[in-house]
Amino acid sequence: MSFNPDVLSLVMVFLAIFMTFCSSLYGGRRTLPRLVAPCAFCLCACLASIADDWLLFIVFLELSSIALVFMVGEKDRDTARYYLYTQLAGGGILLVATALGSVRGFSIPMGPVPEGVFPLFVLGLGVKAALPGLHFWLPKTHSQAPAEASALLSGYAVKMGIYGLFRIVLSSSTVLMSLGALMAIWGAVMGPFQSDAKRLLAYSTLSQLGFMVAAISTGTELGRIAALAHLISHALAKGLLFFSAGGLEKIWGTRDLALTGPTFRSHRWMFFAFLIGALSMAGLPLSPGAWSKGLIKLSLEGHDLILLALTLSGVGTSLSLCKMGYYGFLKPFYGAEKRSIPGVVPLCSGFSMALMCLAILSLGALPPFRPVGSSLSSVLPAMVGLSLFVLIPVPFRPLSRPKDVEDMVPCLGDLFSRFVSSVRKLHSGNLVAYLFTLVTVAFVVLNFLQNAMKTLRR
Amino acid sequence: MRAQVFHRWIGAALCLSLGWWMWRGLIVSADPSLFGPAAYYVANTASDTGASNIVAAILFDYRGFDTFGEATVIYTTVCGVAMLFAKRRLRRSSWGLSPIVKRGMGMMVPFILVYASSIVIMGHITPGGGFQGGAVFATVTVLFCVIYGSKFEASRISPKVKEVIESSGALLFAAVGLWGLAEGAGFLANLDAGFSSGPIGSLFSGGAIPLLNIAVGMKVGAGLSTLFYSMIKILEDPAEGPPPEV
Amino acid sequence: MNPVLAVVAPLSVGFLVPLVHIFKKRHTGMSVIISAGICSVVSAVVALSGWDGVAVTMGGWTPELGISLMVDRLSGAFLLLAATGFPISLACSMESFGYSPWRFYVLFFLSWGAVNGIILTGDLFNMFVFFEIFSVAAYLMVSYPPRSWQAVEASFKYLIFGTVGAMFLLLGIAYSFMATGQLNLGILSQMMASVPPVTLSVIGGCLVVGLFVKSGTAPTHFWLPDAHSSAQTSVSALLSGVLVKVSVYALIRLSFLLFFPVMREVFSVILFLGTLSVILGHLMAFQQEDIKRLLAYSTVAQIGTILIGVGCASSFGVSAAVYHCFNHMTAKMGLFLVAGALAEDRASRDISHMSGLWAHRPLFVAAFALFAVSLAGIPPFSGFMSKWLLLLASTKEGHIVPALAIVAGTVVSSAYYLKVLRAFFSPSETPVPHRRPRPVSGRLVALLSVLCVLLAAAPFIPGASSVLFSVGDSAVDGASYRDVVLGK
Amino acid sequence: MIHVSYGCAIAIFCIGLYTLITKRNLFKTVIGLSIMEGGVLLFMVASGFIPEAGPPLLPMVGGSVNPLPHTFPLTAIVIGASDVALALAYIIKIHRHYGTVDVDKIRGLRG
Repeated sequence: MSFNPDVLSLVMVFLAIFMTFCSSLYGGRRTLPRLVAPCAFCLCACLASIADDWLLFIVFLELSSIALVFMVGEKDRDTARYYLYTQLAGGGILLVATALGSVRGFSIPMGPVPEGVFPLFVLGLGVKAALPGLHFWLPKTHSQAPAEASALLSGYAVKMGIYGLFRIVLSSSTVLMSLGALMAIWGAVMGPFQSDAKRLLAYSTLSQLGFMVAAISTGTELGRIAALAHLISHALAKGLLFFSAGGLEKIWGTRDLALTGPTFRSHRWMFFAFLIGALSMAGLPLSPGAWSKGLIKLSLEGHDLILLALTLSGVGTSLSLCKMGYYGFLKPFYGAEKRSIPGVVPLCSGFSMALMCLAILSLGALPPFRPVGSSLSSVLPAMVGLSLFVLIPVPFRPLSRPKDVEDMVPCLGDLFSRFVSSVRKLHSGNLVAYLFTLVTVAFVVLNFLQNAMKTLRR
Repeated sequence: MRAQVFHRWIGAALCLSLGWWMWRGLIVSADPSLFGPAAYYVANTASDTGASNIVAAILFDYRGFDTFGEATVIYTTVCGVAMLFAKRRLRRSSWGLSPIVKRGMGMMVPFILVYASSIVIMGHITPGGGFQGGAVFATVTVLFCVIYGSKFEASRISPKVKEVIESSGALLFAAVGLWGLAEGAGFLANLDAGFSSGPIGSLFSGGAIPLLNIAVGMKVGAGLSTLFYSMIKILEDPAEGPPPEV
Repeated sequence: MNPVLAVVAPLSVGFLVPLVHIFKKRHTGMSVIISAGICSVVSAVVALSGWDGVAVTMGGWTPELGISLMVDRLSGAFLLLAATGFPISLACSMESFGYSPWRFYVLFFLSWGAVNGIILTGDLFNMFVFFEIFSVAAYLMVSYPPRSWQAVEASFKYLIFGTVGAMFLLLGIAYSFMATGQLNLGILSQMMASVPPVTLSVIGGCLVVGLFVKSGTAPTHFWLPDAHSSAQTSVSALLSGVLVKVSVYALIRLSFLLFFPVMREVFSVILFLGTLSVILGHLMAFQQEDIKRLLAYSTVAQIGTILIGVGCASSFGVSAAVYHCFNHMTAKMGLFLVAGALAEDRASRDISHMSGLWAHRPLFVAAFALFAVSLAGIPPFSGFMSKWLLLLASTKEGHIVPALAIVAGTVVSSAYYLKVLRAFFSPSETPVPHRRPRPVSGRLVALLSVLCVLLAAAPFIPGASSVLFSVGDSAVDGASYRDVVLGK
Repeated sequence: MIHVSYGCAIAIFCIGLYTLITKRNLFKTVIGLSIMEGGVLLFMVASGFIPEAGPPLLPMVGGSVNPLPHTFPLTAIVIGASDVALALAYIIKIHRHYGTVDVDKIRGLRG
């Protein structure tokens, strides 16, 4: 058990430090306990990404999640608990998988895992990286958390799952690739119909994670580089977008896009920050998003269906960003809708957003990864999305939110509590019933042992 | 009601099948004979321990540690029952029987006591021993309660005395055991620890076994008596007063 | 040191306490404290001096004839556990009851002696006898003070269950005696191979069911939550921390000595019921409103976790199980002490009434959080370490469902501990009614927290981890046990 | 012949179990415990039986039965008696609180 950083880990470490710094700065005036949580998060996340074996990775991943729970829980305790349980469950599955995989010794070294436990690893990492069906926690958590926590969640925490996938997927995997495409499509389809600004961004995160998963599962060097590039560009852009969504919330006191108004008039700079983030996300040329999306599409050369799906999801991304931009920043108020006093965004938040803008712009201008191929490939879907939004605005009005997997969670919770209360009924306090159970157990044990011994000896 | 009948049938079926599985597990050797430690005990008890009652020899010598534990169980129970019914004064719950019975009992008591002590002291020669004799001792106190009224015995022998007897019995047992340990022969060693054995079958044979019997007798007699008196403490005062003096 | 002293010393103290009370009433408290110290030291010395295997036979007979006492690493580890747990519980009861209930202290020392007896004995019937002393003392300690009806009802149920379990145990002993004519565990373990399989299964079934009942494994755990929640704080801590572990020790000892080579199915049963206990215990704890009942159900689940380690039938699994026993002892004793103190301050055990305690006793609440987090299995703490070892052990043997159950238990237990902690931290309008100073409990909780942290570091100390794994080896290795007991 | 003894012992054990799991009176529960104990003790004594052998007292005529199983019941009887005494003491306490010995009504602790 030791730490052994390679290039990938170092990139993750830098990203972690940068994102934590920005979101700490964004939060503004802080008390001591509020400072501890981001620092703890950053430390654990860095240690997780340089860990040399899976056990350490999982341990620090869990610890970073727990540190994040404190940040999420600042506003909404229920969401924090929800997040904690899902992350613990995912980490637990990963632990079981690691235990299964380590034939001798206490752990398995970071890197590809034995064949048999691969699905379990994908399942565990899937909870962290929000694979389809396992993403039930993501929209709720991202939308309910404070903006800086959402930025960290979307910008870094879910990326740890992707980082794990980086380590285990070394060859082409069609299943994973189609899962990635499904994620991309799902996020893109659900995104434009949300009325909650941060929920919308959460779905967009889902969609971009799908891009990364698809690129990783090509198994080629190009795909891995592309995924890493997209990881960075998405982290920056999404962080910025969440910050501006947080700004909206501070100004209007709500995240509901139906109630927000012409922010553009009072906070012009914020709109530009949003625009930079959105354009990078949509893949406008000369933005980091464009380079990385281009790389991803290049790496998926030959998988036409996947490419088609990714292109289509680009349309959805663009649609949802347009929706947020229009309803959040541009839409004028009509008549009595007007709110009385808009709030203000603190200065430090502005600094933080400026810092992110700077990072995005510099990365777009001087991409550290070789821009192979055209970065123009994402322009078309973005344009299609924009025109769709302009031409057919009706379905995208912020009215309600569509149903998703997470709406099944309460039903499952009901089932669970019904089961649990039936277990409770067993403990009726009746001595005779207890003794009856005891005798039944004795009978079953004896029966089992005798049958087993009979079959053994014959 | 039907549910109860159903419950009974299921219970009966469960017990029957449990019994059936146990029955299948029986081993009955066609020609049983003594084997293992039992054969050794039967052959060598006399020379090893000097007791003529092999069961007593096993109880107090070979497996004396079991007996130590067993006596401790009773001690624990007595202590616990006394704790459960603590802080309650002994109320008068009976006034005793007629003077004829009282007088008759007075004549009987010495004989019962002698009988009890003989069971205790001759435990290594005849079937019997500390537990049995102690129980007879306790019977005397029960008889006192029935015949002379519930307060009689408690007024003559205070509970503290019983506790002292009980605890010293237990400590005597432990001391005999530790004596063996100090002599270097192991806990509860008998002849090896220097306890002398007379001729087999005589009263002073068996090394430490009579001593241990006495210890257990003290413990059990006082303990069972305490148990009885703790439990009758909570009985209600009878409505009528003492019977008229004749 | 002669192992028998570890048994006789506490028992003799138990016999002496009444005499001291009658003749030197003033000195009762002092003598109880001093003798507890002596007993603890004696047990620890016996455990350490017999670390490499020491056996003595009572009365100087050969092991076939007399009763052997045997110390090896497994029993040494459990002796140390008892020698730590009993004084802590005693100190706590001294604080809350004072010196007056001398009968309680009698029972306390008798149960200590019996526990040491169970751990040390190398004779099947003798183990039963000590089980009975220990159980009777435990029933009675649960019902102290006998004023509360809950305590009486709980200990009655405990008594009925314990006695039925003892009868199964006794029947198993009778069967094994019928089949072999021997009772010494070393010789029995040799002769088990010659017993016909059907009889073997009856012996195994009866012994295992008896021990399941005594240790509170689901679904024969019904007495446990009642007893552990109705008893006084120090007794609950003792029950959960030490006394249930003794039954687990007996289970480990008997199953490995008697059935490991000849009937592996016993371990499947243990594994299955262990998994069931984990699930059932956590689910029930999740629903509790009463804080002590919650902790009691969590004990059921933790016993299941330990049994999963035992059921793996490997040296590694037993080591992990023993390690978890220690972790559970420190954490659960601490939890009970804190919960008891806070519940008394609030005059209620209902979790919803527990608000405002963070301001009232911050250190206690912080310690509670530490223990809870450790027991739930959050990474750097001791509970995580042992759970990880248990996961490894169970997956090494190819059992994935128990491993998943342990993991799911972590999620559920973090849910219910969070519920409690949230109540502690939430502000309250009504002030806490009682503010009794608790210097002793505070120090005990601090001691337990330090132990908890130290235990978390244990696997990283090279010497300590090899000691831990040698404990498992000594449990599995029947041959060396025979060698020590039979004096080869 | 010894089969009969063993069979009786097992039957008595099972009757005790049946009493435990069907009767709703606490006293009957305790009686069931005693019956179970009797069954086990009978089983032990039976396992020491040797045809045509005398009791294990020392001026011995002929063979002797196995003395070891005689000591276990002696120990176990005492233990069982303690358990029963304790159970009865608890029943007295319970009756004082609940005013009944019906198991169905004594359910203060549940859930």
